[in-house]
Amino acid sequence: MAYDLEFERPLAELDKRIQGLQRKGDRLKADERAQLRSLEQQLEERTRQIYGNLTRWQRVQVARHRDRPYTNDYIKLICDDYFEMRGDRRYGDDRAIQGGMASIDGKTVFILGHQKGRDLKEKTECSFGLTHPEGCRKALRMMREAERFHMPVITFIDTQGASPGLEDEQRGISQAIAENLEVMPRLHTPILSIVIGEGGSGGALAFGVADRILMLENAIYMVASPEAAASILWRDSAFASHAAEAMRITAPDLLELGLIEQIIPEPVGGAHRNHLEMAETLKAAILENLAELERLPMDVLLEKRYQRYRNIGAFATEPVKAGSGSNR
Amino acid sequence: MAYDLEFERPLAELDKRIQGLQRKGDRLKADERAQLRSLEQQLEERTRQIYGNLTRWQRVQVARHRDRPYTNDYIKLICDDYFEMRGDRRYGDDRAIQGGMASIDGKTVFILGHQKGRDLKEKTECSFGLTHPEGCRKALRMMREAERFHMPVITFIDTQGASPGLEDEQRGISQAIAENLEVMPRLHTPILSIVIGEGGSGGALAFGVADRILMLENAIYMVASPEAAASILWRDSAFASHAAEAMRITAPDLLELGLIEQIIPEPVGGAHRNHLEMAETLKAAILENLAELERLPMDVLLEKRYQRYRNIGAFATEPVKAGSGSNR
Amino acid sequence: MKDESQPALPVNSQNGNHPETIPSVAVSARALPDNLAVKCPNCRELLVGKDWEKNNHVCPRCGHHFRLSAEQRIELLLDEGTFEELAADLIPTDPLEFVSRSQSYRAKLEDEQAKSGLKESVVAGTGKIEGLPLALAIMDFRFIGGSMGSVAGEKITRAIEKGLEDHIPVLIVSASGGARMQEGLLSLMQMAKISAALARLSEAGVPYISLLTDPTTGGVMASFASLGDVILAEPGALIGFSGPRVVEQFMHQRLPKDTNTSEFVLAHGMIDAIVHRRMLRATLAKLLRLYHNAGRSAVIG
Amino acid sequence: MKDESQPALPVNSQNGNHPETIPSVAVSARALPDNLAVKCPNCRELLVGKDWEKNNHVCPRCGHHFRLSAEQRIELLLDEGTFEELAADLIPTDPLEFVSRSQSYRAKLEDEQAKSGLKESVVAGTGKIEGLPLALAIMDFRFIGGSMGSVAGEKITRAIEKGLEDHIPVLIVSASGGARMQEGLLSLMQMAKISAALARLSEAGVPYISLLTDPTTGGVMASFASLGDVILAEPGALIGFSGPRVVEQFMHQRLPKDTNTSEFVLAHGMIDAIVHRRMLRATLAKLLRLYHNAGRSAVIG
Ligand SMILES: [Zn+2]
Ligand SMILES: [Zn+2]
Repeated sequence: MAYDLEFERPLAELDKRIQGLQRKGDRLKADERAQLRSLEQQLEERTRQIYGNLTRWQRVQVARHRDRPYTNDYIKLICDDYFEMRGDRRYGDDRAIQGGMASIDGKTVFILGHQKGRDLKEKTECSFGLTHPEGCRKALRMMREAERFHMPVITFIDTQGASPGLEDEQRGISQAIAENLEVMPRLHTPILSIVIGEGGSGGALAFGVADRILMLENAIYMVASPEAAASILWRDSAFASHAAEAMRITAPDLLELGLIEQIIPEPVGGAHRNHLEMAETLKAAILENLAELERLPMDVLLEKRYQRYRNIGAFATEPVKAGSGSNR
Repeated sequence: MAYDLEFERPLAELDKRIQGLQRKGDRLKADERAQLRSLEQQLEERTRQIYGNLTRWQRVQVARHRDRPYTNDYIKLICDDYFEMRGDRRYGDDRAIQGGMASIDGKTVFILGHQKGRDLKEKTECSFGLTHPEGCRKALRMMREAERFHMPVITFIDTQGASPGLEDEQRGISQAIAENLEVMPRLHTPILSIVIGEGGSGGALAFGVADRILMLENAIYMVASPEAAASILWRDSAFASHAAEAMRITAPDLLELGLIEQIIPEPVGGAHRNHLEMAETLKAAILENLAELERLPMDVLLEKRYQRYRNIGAFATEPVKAGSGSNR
Repeated sequence: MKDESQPALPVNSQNGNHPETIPSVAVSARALPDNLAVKCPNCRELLVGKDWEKNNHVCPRCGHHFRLSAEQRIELLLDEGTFEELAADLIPTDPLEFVSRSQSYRAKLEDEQAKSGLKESVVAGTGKIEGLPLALAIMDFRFIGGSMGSVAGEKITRAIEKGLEDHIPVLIVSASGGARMQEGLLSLMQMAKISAALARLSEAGVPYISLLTDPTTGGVMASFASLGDVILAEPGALIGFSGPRVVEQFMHQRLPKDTNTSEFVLAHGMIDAIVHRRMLRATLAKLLRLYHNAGRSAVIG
Repeated sequence: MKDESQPALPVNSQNGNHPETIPSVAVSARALPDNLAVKCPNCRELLVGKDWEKNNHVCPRCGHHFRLSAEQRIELLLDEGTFEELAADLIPTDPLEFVSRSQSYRAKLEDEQAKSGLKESVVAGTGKIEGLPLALAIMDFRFIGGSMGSVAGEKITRAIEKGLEDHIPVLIVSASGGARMQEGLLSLMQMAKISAALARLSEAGVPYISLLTDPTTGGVMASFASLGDVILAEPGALIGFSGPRVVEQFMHQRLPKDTNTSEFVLAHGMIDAIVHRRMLRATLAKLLRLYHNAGRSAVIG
């Protein structure tokens, strides 16, 4: 796996030298061997250092890395049994959203999320993870099933947003997102959402009304993609990096703002460097959080979920002029 | 309004003579005036006699009469206030099914039904009353609204069946009908269905799972249209009249079979002869039945509705050979 | 096909044909003599009867899934010896005293019973798959095209009620052309009756798996067959509301080749999966396990 | 349009233009001087200001519905003198300390407040229509394009809570380009917060009427605006998830002329009715009456 992001250039150079030495194999001299060890140490240290100090815009690039694990990768690595459920029973089977019933450590859950697709064929099939109305409705169907059978719902969020095509408008992408937002707060089963890559706008939120929201260390979550925000704010998407900084889109930002519950650490150099290690950390976090959520009586769970959202918002109050209105 | 059905020929002749005399107006002689009165009496008697002895196939023709009142006619004549609700919030607004919130005698209900359409333009717009998946889903949305606000649901059934087009298959006409059949038995509000014309197959049943089913005197209700049944049974739709007889599709048949609760009498010569009188009779029947249904506690209502369907079926039992199975 | 033996079943589909073989044997549950051959209606391959049977009545060349009898289906899916029949004593009557142009309904019933060895188009009961219990109802297309009358409706309802009582998952295997004309509106109302029972099952949190096999059409598809928590289909089955013939005839539409097949309904979001017969038992076992291991043990088993 | 004043609002739509008139007057709630004229952006007709006002700011020639301020909307809809404001003391802050390339968010807020005479993009309160009480929230497009930040979200939520407490119907009049970028994810989460409150309202059997006016797009359309028990729209309003510009730019699709209008969403089954502004008050009154007269009096009023 190459180091192909711009800020990884120092790592790429170290990696090149390491590979040069490794290619010698058995012919490696003693001092070269020492040098290799030293370079490998340097690479790990530099990786740790660089990845420990990413700017927000760099995190956007990591979150979008083409080798980053996707929903289906995690399902494969985390679940011991899986039955994919397809279709919204109304119009189609949106491959941008995939999921089904799965067994994690012997316990059945519903697990679903955005699938961006890795190669061009899969990307096209999955609409690059941009959900259509059918994807929202398929997810809703699964959530209702989960509720019926007292299975927790786990959603993986990884999208730039909902699909903005003409056909999406025709089939009610707004309505589909809105319906999820109305049903999820009252779903009588625990919901755990994890932003595994990009969380973008309504296309993310429609899968992210949860009891707890976790984010992978380098994941981002935002009201609009940095490009879209820059375009809206300054009529120029070239200012995306600026928008990324201004909008506070990283996991630490959002933890600080109280909008997420937990950050899940990634392997050194990002989730894409080690899918298996990432999946194991993620699995542990899922199990721990689910165990805590399942201890709560249903009415407490629902009340806490409601209050979680009810209390979001930052505003001040100022005295109202006499007679101009009443306060709550 | 002409007498244009085949079995109405004697009436048409009487009517023609009556009209001939009426055209004379003031120029009518005394004996002609007496003749006119006699002819009018004869017409009414003959009408009463013919309409009192309709064969099943003749009733099919009356139920399909082009001047027969449709859902929207009744809504106009029965309701003192009406707000039409449109759309399934998923794909479209099926004009084959129309309805909304309405006030009957000051009380709010949801009222909806098939609209066949009178002229060609309206017929086309309404798909001749053949519901698309969107029509079922629109109705379901209204029924859920009715449940939420404790309003009774009144459905008017008047269709040859659900629409059998390719697009209907693509958007899940089967699924749409099935979903109504699953939701209606558990809908927490009274449901009253009235077959006002033709009740055909799944396209009718999807709007007819009710606490009580009433039928207008000349309405028909059947598992498949006589033409379709003949085609299925004898590979020839020309035997439709035969199928109509064999399948027992009239209101008296179905009352006898215990499949409907009540027959609503039509004006002399059929509902199409006097929309206003028909609407008044219908309104009275609706109010009376609703009042009775609303007196029941919800759990009793739902249990009775369940048992209403649970007990449908005619079968015998015979001793089972030893060891070949267990009985209930 | 000129008699009353067919329900509302579309013909002329690529899957709607019976295999060309000795008729009363190929569609029965009895084993074939060693030397008999069956012709695949899809690829025209001549299949050796014994091999064809061992291959679960699937054509090894093109994968065509032949229809199974209820008995064969039970053998394919359930743990051996676990099937216990329910409501086996129910027999059809002629509630409408159906006046037919040809054979009377009573005579027809007797004929079909003799030919198929079945009393009706549905077999209901309980059984186990990989040790996990379930209630089930299986439609048998041999009996008047798997059509739904009062007895079929009652048996399916009893299977659902059994699932509800014992809190065990319910499986319905559909194979039907729809409602049975000879029982008139009683027949249509079975769709409402079964769906109402399923609504109770669903409210009680008991899973329902619907398996669609060739063919599943008409009122069956427009009711319980479409209401599964999970809906599976065998490959290449004819599945739809109207048959292609009806659509082409009444709507004057020409249909693409795969209209109203398993693949069509999957593509249009109506079912969860197409499962090859070879994998069917394993898939059902997986589903039963997943439901069985639900958090608050909604399902006892 | 080159500053930060616009939210996620699509431009270039036939309805997205401000009327060509003296800007600060035409969009304010204050009465026009007798001799002023306004040009209809749709049909280019020159309208006499006073006539235009009497006609509820609708072009008498082509029916174009001009945007209304929250104050004008209240005057149009409510019984005179019945409006009581809720949560009037809430004012926006700058929770992200938003680092902007141009004007700071704080400065922008001050500017917009001065220009519009509003503290935020939403006015909430209670009132009556033909004597029947309701809780309501009205978005005002003049304030940063009606964009949703924390204050807008909070005010709308309080209106819903008021409806829930007093068991009176809730009306939300939308006019918004969507979420406000400068409050980042806090802004997106307002959609979830409002929708959750609406879910409680719905469970309690209290009616919610959503009125869509020009423009209703983005996160607003994809949440509460689409959740009405009844959804009404004014004619010719821009309504949709993405603006036409986004669709054409990102999806490389050319759009038919009426895409994402009131007429479009009605045709696609997303709303119940398009109501001319002249009939709006009467229609709302009818709906309130119908809800009020529900059988078991779910609604007290
Ligand atoms: Zn073959
Ligand atoms: Zn104009």
